[in-house]
Amino acid sequence: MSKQSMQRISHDPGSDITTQKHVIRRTVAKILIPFIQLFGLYVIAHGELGPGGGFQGGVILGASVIVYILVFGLDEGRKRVTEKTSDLLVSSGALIYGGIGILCLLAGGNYLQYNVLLPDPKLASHLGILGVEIGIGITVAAVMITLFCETVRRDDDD
Amino acid sequence: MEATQSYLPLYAVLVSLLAVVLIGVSGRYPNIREAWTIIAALTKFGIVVSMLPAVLNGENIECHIVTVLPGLDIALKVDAFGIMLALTASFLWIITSLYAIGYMRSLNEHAQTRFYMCFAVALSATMGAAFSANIFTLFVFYEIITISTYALVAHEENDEAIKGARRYLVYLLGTSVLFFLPAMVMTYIYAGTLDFVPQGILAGTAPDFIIIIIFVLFIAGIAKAGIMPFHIWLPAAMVAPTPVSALLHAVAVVKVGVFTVVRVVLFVFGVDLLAEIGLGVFLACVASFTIIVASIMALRQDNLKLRLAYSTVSQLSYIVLAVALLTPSGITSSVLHITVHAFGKITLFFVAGAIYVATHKKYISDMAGIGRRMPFTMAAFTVGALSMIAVPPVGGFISKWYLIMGTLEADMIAILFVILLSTLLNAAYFAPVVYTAFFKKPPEGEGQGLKEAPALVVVPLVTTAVGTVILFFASPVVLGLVKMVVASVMGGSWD
Amino acid sequence: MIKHLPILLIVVPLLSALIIPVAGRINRALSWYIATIATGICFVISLLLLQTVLKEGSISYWLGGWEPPMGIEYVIDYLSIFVVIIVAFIAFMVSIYSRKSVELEIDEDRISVFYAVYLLFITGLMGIVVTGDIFNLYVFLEITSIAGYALIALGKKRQALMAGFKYVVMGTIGATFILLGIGYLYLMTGTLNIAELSQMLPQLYHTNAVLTAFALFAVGLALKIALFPLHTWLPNAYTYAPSAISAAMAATATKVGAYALIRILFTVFGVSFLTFGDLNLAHIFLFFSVVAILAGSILALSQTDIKKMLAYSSVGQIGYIVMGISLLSITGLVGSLLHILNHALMKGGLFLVVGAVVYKVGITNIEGYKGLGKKMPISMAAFTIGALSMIGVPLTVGFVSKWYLAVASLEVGMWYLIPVILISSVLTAVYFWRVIDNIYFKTDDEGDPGHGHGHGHGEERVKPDDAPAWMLVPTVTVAVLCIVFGILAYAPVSLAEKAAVILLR
Amino acid sequence: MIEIILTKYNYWIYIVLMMTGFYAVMAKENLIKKVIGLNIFQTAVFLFYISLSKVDGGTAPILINGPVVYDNPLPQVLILTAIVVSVSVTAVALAIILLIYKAYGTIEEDQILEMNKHND
Repeated sequence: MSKQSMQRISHDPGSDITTQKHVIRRTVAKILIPFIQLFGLYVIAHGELGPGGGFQGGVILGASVIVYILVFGLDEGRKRVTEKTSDLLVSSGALIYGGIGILCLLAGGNYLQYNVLLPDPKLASHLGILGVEIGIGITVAAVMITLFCETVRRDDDD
Repeated sequence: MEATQSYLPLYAVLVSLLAVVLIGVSGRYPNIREAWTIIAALTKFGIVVSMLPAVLNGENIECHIVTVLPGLDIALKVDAFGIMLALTASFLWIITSLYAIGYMRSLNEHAQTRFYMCFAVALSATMGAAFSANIFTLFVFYEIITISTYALVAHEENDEAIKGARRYLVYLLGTSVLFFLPAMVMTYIYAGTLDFVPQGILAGTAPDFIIIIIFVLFIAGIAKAGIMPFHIWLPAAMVAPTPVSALLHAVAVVKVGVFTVVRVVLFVFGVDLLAEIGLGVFLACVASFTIIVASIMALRQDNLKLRLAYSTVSQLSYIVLAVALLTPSGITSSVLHITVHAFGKITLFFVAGAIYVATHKKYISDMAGIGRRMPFTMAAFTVGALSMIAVPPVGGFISKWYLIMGTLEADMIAILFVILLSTLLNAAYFAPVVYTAFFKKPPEGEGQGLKEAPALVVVPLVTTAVGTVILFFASPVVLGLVKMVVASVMGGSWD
Repeated sequence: MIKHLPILLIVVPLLSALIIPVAGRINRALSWYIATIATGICFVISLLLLQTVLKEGSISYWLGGWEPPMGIEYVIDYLSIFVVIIVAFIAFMVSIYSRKSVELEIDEDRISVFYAVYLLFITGLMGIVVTGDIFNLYVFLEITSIAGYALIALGKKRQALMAGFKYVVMGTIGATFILLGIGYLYLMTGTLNIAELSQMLPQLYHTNAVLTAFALFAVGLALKIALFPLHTWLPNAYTYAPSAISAAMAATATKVGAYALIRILFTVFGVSFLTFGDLNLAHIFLFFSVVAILAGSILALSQTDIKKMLAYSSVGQIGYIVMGISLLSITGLVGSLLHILNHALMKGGLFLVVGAVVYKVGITNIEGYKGLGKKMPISMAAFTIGALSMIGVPLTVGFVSKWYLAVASLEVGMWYLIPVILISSVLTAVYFWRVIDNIYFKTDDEGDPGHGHGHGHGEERVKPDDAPAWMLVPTVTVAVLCIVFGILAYAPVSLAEKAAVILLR
Repeated sequence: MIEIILTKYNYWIYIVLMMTGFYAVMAKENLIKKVIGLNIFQTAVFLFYISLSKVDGGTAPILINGPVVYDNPLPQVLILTAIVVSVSVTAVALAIILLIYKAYGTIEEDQILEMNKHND
C-alpha cells in the first residue's frame, strides 16, 4: 500500500464531510443511530434465552458510534465518547463480569455459579447471566470504538 | 573402621571461605587483608592437625552436609589418604601466603584483593576435595578449583595471560565435562552409588567393556593429573604469578588431580577389579609415556618456570604410574609422592619467583652466576632438584625407593627401565640449572655481592627446602599414615 | 476460601488488569502497585495451593458449578502446581523489577497499558496451566500470545515492531493448528474435557483422525515453544522486547508451552499412543530436540548482542526440555520438569541482569560488558551464577536437570544422547565465558583512563554503581534460588517425580 | 475417489481455504495482505468447526417448542470464542502495522528488513 493511500485512511473524515453536501448522510445517520442502539440493547438483553448476547449486541452498539464518527468526523465523535470514557467502559464492562463472578464466590457458590445469588435460583441465574451479558456488551462496544478511533487517528504529534 | 560424626572437616573447608569474605571486606587495608589470609591458613592447618589423632587411631570422621538428589550427596569423610593431602596443602598454604605477600608486594601487583580471595577459595576447594566422601563431592570441588584458579591464572590481564588462562579453562573444564561427568553418570547407573569405598564399588556391577569405558573416561576426564595428551593446560598456566604456580600448580590443582586419580583407581574400581581386567598395565603404559616425553620436553625449555612445569607433568605421572602397579609398595610410593613432590616442587617454584623478584630474570641462560648473589635461594633450589632426582637424604628418594620396589613386586621390569631412564633425564634437566647458577661466570656489568629477594620471599623457600629434607628423616612417621591407606585398599591382604 | 483458590489464580490478575487502566488515569504510579500486589497475591495463592495439593492430591474446580464434562473444569494436580509456582514466582519477581526498568524503557503514557497487558499475559499463563478443558486451554494460550505480541511491540527500538509482527504471524498459525487439532479430537470423541478425552482416546488410537490431531498439536505446540526449526520468531522477540518482558517471557511463556505439550502428549493422548503405531512418535521429538540443542548452542556462539545470545541459548534449552519429554521415562520426564523450573530461574535471572545493565549503562552488546564486574558487582555476581548454572556446574540448578537427562538417556539405552548434552554444555561454557571474560578480566579502556592496567591499587578506585534495589532484589533472589535448588534439589525433584509418575501411568 | 471428494467436500473446502491463507501469509510482502491471509487461514478452521456441527435436516439450535432435530450448538459457541480471539489478533496485528508504518514509512516487509539490516 502506498503512502498516499495510508494517509487517506488516517485522514480525518470530518473535515470535508461536515460541509453542506453531506446533509443526507447526516440526516439519515441521526435517524438510524438510535434504532441501531436500541437493537443492540435488545440483542444484549436477549442473549440468555435467544440468539444474541453480549458479543453481538456489543458489536452493534459499537457500530452505532462508529457510524456516527464516520459521518460526523473523529473530533465530533470523540466529543461524544471521549477517550477517557471508552477506556473506562472497557474496564468497567469486564469488571461487571468479573465482579458478578466474585459475588457468586462470596455468596458461597463457585465462580459464576449464579443460582446462589438470590433465594430463587432460577431468577438468580437469569439476572446473573443478564448482568454478565451487559458487562460483555459494554466492553465489546467500547473496544470496537477504541480500535476504530485508534486506527483512523492521525498522529501529528508523534 | 569406625566412623565418628563431626563438623570439623566442614569447618576446615569453610575457614578459608570465611576468609574470602573478610579479605574482600578489608580490601582497602592491605595489612589487615593479608592478616586474614595468614589467620585463616593457620586456623585451617590447626583444624586439620586436630583431626590427625583420630585418623591415626583408625577412625574416619564423617560429615554429611546435604543430599542434592537421592544418591547424590555432598558429604565429607576424613580418612588417612585424605588427611595426607589436607595436611600437605594446608601447611604449604601458610608458607605460600607468606611468600605471596612478599612476592606481590615486591612487584606491586594489581588486583591483590581478588588474588587473595581466589586463593582462599581454591584452598577451600582443595580441602573439600581431600575430604570428599564420594565422587560427586569430589567433582564439585574439582570444578570449584578450576574456576577459582582461572582468575589467578588470568591475573595479569594481558593478552598472554588471557590466552593462557583460556586454554587452562578449556582443557580443565572441557575434559571434566566431556569425560569426568559421563564417567560419573555411568558409575552411578551401574554401581548405584558414588561413595568411595576402600575396595571399590564397581566390582561385579557391569560388564568388562563398560568398566573399561568408565575407566578411560575417568582418566581422560581428570586432566588436572596432567596425563598426556591432556597436560597442555599446565605449561599454559605458567603465565600466572609465581605464588600461584607454586601452590596451585605444584600443590593444590595438580595434586588434587592425581589425588582424584588415585581415589578413583583405589576407591571406585578397586585393586582387585583393575588387576583382573588388566587396566593397571594400561594406565602404567600411559603414565610411562608421559614421564619420558615430558622429561624430554623439559630438557628443551629455557624458561625456568616452563621447565619446572614439564617436570611437574612428568612427576605427576610417577604418582599415577605408582598406583597403576596395584601393589602395596606401589601404592605406598604413590601416596607418599603426593606429599614429597609437593614440598620439592613448591621449593623450586618459589626459587623461580625469587629470582624474578630479585633480578626480573625468567630464562635459565640468563642466570649465569646467580648462585653467588642468591646463595640461600639457589641452595634451596639444589635441594629441591635433588628431591626430584631422588637422591638421599631428600624426601624424593623414599618415594622412588618404594616405586622401584613396587615394580619388582608387580614384575614389570620394563617399568623399571622407564624409571631409571627418567631419573637420568631428571638429572639432565636440573643439573644445568644448578651448574649455570653456581659455576658459570656472571655476564659483565652486573653488580656483585648479595642480592637476595626480600626476606618474606626467601624464608618460605628455605623452609620448604628444609621440609624436604625432614621428610626423608621423618619418613617413618609419614609412612605410618601411608600404611593405613594401603592396608585399607588392599583389603587386609597385606600386613 | 481455599476451595476457590484455583479460580482466584486467574481472576485476581484478570480483574487487576482491568482495574489498572482506570487506576492509571487517577495516578500513574498506582498501576505498578496494583500489578505487584496482584502477582504477589497469585504467588501466595500458588503456595497455598501447593500445600493443599501435597496434602490432598489433585484439586478440581467446577466453573459456574457445572459438572464436567458439561462445564469447564479447572484441575490442579502435581504437574500444574509445579508450573503454577514457577509462573507465579517469576511474575512476582518481574513485577517488582519492572518498577524501575519500565520507567526507563516504556513511554510514560503507556506504562499503565504495559502493566495491564502484563497482567493479562500472566492471566493467560495461569489459565493454561490450571484449566482441565482443552478448548479453554486454547483460549488461554491465545490470551497469553496476544498479550505477548503487544508486550514485545512495546519495545523501544523499532525492530521490536517487526519482531512482534513476526510473532503474531507465527503464533497465530501455531494456535490455529492447535484449534484444528482440538476440532479433530472433538469430532472423534464429542468431548473437550481433558480427563474424559484421556479415557476415550485409547479406543480410537488406530484412527487417522486422531493421528492427524496429534500431528496438528505437535506442529502447533512446537511453534509455541519455539522448537528448532520453528524457533525463528523467538530470537528477535526476546531481543527487542522490553527487558522485563524478555525475562518474563523467557522464564514463563515457553515453559508453559512445554507444560501444554506435556499435558497433551501424556494426559490427552497418553504415553501408549506415542508408541502405538509402527513409528515411535516420540522419536520425532527426540530428533528435533537434539537438533535444537546443538543448533541453539552453535547459533548462540556467533552472537554479539547479549540478549540475542541468551535468546538462542533458550532455543537450545527448549531442546533439553523436549528431549526429556521424548525419552518417555520417569527419569526423563523428571529431568524435563526440573529443567522447566531451572531454566526459568537461570534464564530469567540472566535477562534480569541484562535489563539492569541496560538501565545503568544502556548497552546490550557483549563488548560493552567490559569492566562491569567492578562497576556493578552484585548484578554481575548474579550473572555469573546464572551463567555457571546454564553451563551445568554442580551445585547449581543447571547441573541437576542435566544429570537427570543424562541418567535418563542411559536408562533407556540411548547413550548417544550423552555426547549431545556434553557438547552443548561445552558450547554453553564457551559462549558464556566470552561474557564473563569481559566482565571480570577486561577493562573498558576508553571509559576512564584512571583505571585499567595500572598496577598498584587500581581496583579500589572504580566506584561501584549498581542497579537500584528494586531491580537488584528480584535479580539476586532468582540467582540465589539457582543455587538453593541446586543444593536442595530434593524438594523440586520429589514434586516432579510425583507428577511424572502420574503422567506416565 | 470421487465419492470421497464429494461426501467430504467440507474438508476439501476448508483445506483449500486454509492453504490459500497460508500462501498469502508466506508469500506476500505487504503486511496487511499477510494479516488478511492470516484471517483466511483462521476462518477456514472456523468453517471446519461449523460444518462439524451440522446435523442433516437440523435447525438452528434454538428451542422453541418441543424437541426437534437441531445442529450441535457447542462447536458454534466455541467458534464464537475463537472468532473473538481472531478479531483480537487482527486488531493487535493492525495496531503493530500502524506503528511499523509510523516507524519505517512503509509496510512492505522486504523494505523493512532492508532498513533493519542497515541499522544493525
